[in-house]
Amino acid sequence: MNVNVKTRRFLTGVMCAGLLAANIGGVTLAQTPVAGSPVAGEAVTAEPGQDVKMMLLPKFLGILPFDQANQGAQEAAEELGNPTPFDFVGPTAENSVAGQIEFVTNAPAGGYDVVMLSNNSGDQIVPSAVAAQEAGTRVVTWDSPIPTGEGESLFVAQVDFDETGQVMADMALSILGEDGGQFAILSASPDAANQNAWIAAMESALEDPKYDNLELLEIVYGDDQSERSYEQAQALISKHPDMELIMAPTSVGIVSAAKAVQDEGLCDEIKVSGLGVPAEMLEYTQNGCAPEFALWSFVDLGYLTYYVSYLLATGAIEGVEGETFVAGRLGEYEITKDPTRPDVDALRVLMGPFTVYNIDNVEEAAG
Amino acid sequence: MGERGIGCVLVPTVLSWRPSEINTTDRVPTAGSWLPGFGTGDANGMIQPATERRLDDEVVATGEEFPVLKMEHVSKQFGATLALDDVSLALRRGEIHALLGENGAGKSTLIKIMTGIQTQDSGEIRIDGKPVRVTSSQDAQRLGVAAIYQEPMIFPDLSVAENIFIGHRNRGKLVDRRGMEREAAEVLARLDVTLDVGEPARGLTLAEQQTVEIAKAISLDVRVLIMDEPTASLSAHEVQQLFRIVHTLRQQGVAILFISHRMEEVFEIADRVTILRDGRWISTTPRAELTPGSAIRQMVGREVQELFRRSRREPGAVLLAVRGLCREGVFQDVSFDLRAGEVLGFAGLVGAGRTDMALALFGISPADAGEIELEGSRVTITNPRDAMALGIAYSTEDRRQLGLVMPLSIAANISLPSLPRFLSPSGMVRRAEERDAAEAFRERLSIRAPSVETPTSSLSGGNQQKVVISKWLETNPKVLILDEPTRGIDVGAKVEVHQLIDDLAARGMAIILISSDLPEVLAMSDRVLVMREGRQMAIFDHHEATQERVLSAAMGQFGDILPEGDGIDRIAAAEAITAIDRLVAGGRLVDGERQ
Amino acid sequence: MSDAILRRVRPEQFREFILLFVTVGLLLFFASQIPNYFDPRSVNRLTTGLAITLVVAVGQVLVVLTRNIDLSVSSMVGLTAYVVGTILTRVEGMHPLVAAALAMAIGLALGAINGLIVAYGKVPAIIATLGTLALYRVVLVEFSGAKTVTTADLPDWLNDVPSATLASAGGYDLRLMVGIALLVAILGQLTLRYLPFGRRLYAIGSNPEAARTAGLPVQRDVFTAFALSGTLSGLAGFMFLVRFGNITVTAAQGLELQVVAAVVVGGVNIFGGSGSMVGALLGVLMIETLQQSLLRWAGISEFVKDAILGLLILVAVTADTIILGRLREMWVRVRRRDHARAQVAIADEGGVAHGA
Amino acid sequence: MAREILRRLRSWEGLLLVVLLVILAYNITRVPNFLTIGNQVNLFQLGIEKAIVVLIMTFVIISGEIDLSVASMMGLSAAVAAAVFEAGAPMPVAILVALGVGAGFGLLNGYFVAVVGLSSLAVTLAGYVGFRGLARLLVQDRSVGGFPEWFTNLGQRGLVGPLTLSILIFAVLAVIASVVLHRSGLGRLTYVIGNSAQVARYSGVSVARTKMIIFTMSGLISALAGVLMAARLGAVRASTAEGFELDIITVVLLGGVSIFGGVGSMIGVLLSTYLVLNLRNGLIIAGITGNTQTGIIGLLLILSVLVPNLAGRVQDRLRRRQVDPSMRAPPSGAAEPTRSQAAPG
Repeated sequence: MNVNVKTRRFLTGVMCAGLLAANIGGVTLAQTPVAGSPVAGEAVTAEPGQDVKMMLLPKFLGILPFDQANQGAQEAAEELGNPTPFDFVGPTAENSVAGQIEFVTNAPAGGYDVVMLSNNSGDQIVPSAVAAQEAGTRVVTWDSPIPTGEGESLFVAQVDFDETGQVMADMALSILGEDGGQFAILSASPDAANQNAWIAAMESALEDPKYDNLELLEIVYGDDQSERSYEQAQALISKHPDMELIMAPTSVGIVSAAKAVQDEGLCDEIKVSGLGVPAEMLEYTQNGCAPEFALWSFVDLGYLTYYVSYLLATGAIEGVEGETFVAGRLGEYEITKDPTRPDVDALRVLMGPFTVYNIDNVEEAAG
Repeated sequence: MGERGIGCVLVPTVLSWRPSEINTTDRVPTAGSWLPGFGTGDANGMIQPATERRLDDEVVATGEEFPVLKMEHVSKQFGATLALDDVSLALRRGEIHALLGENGAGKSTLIKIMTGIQTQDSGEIRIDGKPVRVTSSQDAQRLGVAAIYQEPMIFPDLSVAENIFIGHRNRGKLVDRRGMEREAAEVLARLDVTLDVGEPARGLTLAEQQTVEIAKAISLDVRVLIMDEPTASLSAHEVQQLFRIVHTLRQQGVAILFISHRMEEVFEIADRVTILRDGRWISTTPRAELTPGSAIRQMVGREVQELFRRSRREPGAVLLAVRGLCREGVFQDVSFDLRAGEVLGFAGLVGAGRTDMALALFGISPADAGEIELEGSRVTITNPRDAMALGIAYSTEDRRQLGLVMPLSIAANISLPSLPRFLSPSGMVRRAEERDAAEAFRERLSIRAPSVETPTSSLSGGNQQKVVISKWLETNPKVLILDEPTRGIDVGAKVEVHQLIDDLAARGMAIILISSDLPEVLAMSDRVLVMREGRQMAIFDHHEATQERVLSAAMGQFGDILPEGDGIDRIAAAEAITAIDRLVAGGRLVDGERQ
Repeated sequence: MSDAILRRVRPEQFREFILLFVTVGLLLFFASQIPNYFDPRSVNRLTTGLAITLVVAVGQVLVVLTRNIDLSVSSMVGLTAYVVGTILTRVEGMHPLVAAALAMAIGLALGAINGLIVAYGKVPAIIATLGTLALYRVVLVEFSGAKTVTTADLPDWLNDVPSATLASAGGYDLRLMVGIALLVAILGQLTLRYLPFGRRLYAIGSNPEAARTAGLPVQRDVFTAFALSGTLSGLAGFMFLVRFGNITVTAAQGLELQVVAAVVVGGVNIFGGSGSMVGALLGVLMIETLQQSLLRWAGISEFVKDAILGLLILVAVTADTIILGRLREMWVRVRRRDHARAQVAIADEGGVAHGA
Repeated sequence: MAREILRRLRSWEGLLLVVLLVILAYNITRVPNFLTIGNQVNLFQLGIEKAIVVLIMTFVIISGEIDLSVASMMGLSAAVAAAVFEAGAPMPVAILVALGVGAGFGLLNGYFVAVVGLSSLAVTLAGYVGFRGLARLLVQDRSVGGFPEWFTNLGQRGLVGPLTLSILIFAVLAVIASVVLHRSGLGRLTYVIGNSAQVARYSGVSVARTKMIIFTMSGLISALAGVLMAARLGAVRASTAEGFELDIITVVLLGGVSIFGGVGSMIGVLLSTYLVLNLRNGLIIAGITGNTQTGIIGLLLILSVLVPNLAGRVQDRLRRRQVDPSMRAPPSGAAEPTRSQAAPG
């Protein structure tokens, strides 16, 4: 599955909205590199064939987005001809936090040069990440960063987190219309850093008078489990008779919510939106339960993360602000300060962009 | 709430009957008369040799010359111990065959091999002359061999009827509850027993559970019924009921292998007696040719006194005074004095409230009314620690479930009730002291074990009992309550326990002896308190206490014959007792009951 | 409670009433807190919600009765749901009944492994199923290759099943899934009551040693109980697939504790020998009511709910135990008295006969 | 002497030792710097809180009960410490409050089990849900950090050489727990109650008091482990230590402690702790994913009982004799336990 092309094609509208919102939110997106656009300075290119031992460590194994990231990383690995295949490992879902810490702590002993981490442990990973760095193992985060940036070489951001909030607010507006209406958020777990950040960004975006008619009822958590999310969605339906939208910024939550609404036969009254994988959402977009949702390409994210990590481990880049490099088919990127973590000294590479999927493009994206 | 239970508030109809209030003719019983079957002989017993002959003749006539079950040269080894050494045994149709032997003589192993729980190392089992392999309970069941044990193998959550029929195959695809209950009632009727067949077995008394087990065996068309100490937990009355059933079975042609430590029972019921010692066959003799003395000699391999005779002496001051003790719905209005150096026997049917009474004194299930005075001062006992602090100890009737922590060592078990005394200030167990204390008891009570570190699970019943008593002696009690101290232990150990009781009493300890072994109560006690249906029926001085009187009191005939009222008419009482004695003299009381 | 009643019925038989009483109490409480609590839609959702747990609980009761426990149910549900889901996405036009049968066959195989290890390998059930809880989940993760099963890939009929209704009255539906679950519970109860196998399960849990000496096929029965628990978990897996459609590797995780909790609350003795499907049904009803109602209780924060759930479980179990304890005490008292009277009556009878 | 060694080896602990040596050998050959102090410290560090709770769980299970609430208690105590600290109290006070909460709720568990007479499975299941809920209530969806440096250093940096405070606490507690379990009155009573609470009661032992002590300690030690975890991770979330209870119970059972109570030794439990830590360490370094690790430990759990059972049966069949009774059987017999279990209460 390759969402890449479409990603580009449906970029424009979203980006405009994103830029607008980001400016309103007081965050400048000046550094945001648009994929493929030239960046000042001499972009570093990777020298293939070098031996780097790498670990791709998602939050846990067994859900589609992380598997797509794995595919992307595989693709990059083949391009770069690294003789040592990387390890795609992860903790069990219920032991995610402690398990990730175990993997990071033991990475130097395992001889890993880089750990590519989708952090699920918040700041609790810091001590082990710092120790790993001290022992010579680089820690590159993707998908979800270390909040304080400590122990993190840099963060490969899929999209700008503030932008995510904006996109969610816009989708809500577009579904509920100008008259607005009530909606609720179905998140992953209360500890999920990404979701919390996105929801916070959405809440601040909602402060704009444009969204005055949108009323956020409450935030509930489905723990990224289908059954729990489904039941939460059902409970929302029971609790709020006038609710018109469930916003689920999680790929598990959004399908479960869509299924719950569909099973209740309420697709006409209640819509579902959020972040979802097109392949999983196809049916609901087509039958009108989930007219609009958004996502970025996890394949690309994996691909880019692998490139960055490879470059870092081989010493081609040092991982400092202002460095630019070429990431294979995705083109050039620049390492910048992370504006979404303004209080700390953290670096990021922003992949972007967002794709908003609807009836027009979802089928193609689902492949 | 409907009617209140037999509360302590109800009018006490119990006769507080102290020995001093009755003037009876002295009836010192002879040893023979306490032991049913010993002195009375066949004439009074139920065994009719004629019947036996006839059965045997029938067997011969039909050409079935083989015994139902024959074990030939069976040996079995556990580790280094030879549990059975070349033992042969034959069970005939319609025969009650007693198996005697001390604990460790190999009786249990023999039974386990017969019922397929274990397999012999060498030797052969023949059924109807044909060699068979019995490697599982199912094999045994198929061959018509069943066993019932001292502790009934009952399913407490199933109904009586289901307990009887659970092992049956081919009872149809569905459980026919009504049919099953009807048949269960029929089977029980064959045993002349009525039980509520729909009731869960949990609520049954031990005796009733045993009956259910027998019914289970019969329902399977059993040809060989092994009874392993079935009477150990039964009261005298219940034993007689059981024997009646056994006789019925015998008449139906079942071969019965009967095991008991109670010599008098064996001599009452058995046709032939086989004696084992140290895993070896010693003898098989028709009962008529054997005397209790020679049987015991063969079992033990030396001379042993059959029943201990106490040294009588004057008891000391009143140590424990109990007045009007009650526990609602369990027992009521129990009053007695217990003197230092005195053995007070508690007699009664199982379930008469004797153990409950003891549990109240020990604080396990405290009394809810009445007074307890210890050495003249009034005390309250609400839990075992209260009782222990006052110097009251209770040695339980159920040593396996309540008396011992089986996997722990002898030393650890002995120190358990007095553990605080064996702790160092930092809370550590002082092992050396613990061992020394246990060692002292091992010598004093001759507990036969390799060391005090031996787990109690590997001890024989008698030695386990000694450990239980030791653990209470270690607390230095003033009052020692012994509940069924000799149940299920062999002759030698029993005498040792009796010796110990006498010894302790001689040193001034006050002892309450609860026992369903009537001869034992009568022999050991200075006075006998009889309970029935939770009420105290009488207290007899030891010279007044005859088997008949105690039994009558226990079964309620005093209540019927004696005039009621507060002031007991001594003459009437004396007459009543004479009347009972006369009744009893005509035949054995309990036998007469159903005839 | 009058003595007359106590003579007829055992306290254990009251147990179901007590549970029902406590559950009704909870329902009334939530009804006072949650608007439209008893309206048809809410009720339909709640009943549909307990179907899966109930099916698994029925299997669990069979196992627990034999003094064992099956902790691997959640992994069996998840694995079956995933495998059947995957097969359905690849095989066109599979009949729903065939798919359900397949799910049960997979469950049966997994349950049989548990049964073999416990009954024939003599491994304590808690150790064996704690092990397979992990192992089956690993199989799922390995098998899945990190893919998810999604509704989109599944045949259309699957999507219609959750809302399929057997009967309806005034908006209150008897959904197909609930019907299946109730049927399973009824069959379970009938098995326990009328099949020799069912009675043997009680016997084995009641007194394992006696069961062996009585020549009952203990090993085979324990094996069968585990196999049935697996089969029902397989069925539940199929229902899980149908209901949630989207199956990830974490599917049904944590279900085992919920089921054990329901069974324990439902009065099935965790040490075997006693309990009924009715109790399990009420246990499931209570636990699910608690959970589902808390989700719908608008008055409280999302963050307080687990704390309240814990408290309510404790309250419910305590209430149940205390009420039952009281009843049992009264029962024992009445029985003892009756028993003593009966004994005396027998003795008296004998005495009179003798005297005559 | 040789016979004694042989007998020991045939015991449960001996079996664990053999398995442990195999794993060690494998790790040493596969992982170059496995035996370095750094790696050994790491190996303990990662599971140290579980290892600490394992010590008290051994008491709980030997006494015939179970405590499912330990992991939730770890989370709660961490959350309490964080919340109190956040509210402005000094860290030592926050720690004391957290420990107090642990002991208090442990006592509550004990009260409901020992005095009210509920099954510990039900009570601690309520605690499992409820304590986590309280943690959630305190920390909500946040991650509370910013603890004083001395506190996080205690959890992360070596205090004596490379050994962290947690490791030292574990070492000290392991010694104490061994001595208490095998030498003290409390330990004796733990075995007695686990074997038969009835015998204990009929011997004048206060069963309720002993159980309450054990549950209170379980709460306290779990709370301590929670605080140590907060120090090690430097931040607290409501999900801290989620799911640890099964790992902890698994280690205890693998250590030869019978789930039915009354049987087990601290040596066995310590061996199994070290064994599991090693196994996880080796698997992680070998790049084995989390699910597979758990699966392997699950398999080990089953095999550790199954293999001796089967071997015993084969041996039996070969010898046609009963097994030497001195050879202690591993915990077995849940399918058909020979010992009747007295339900608590």
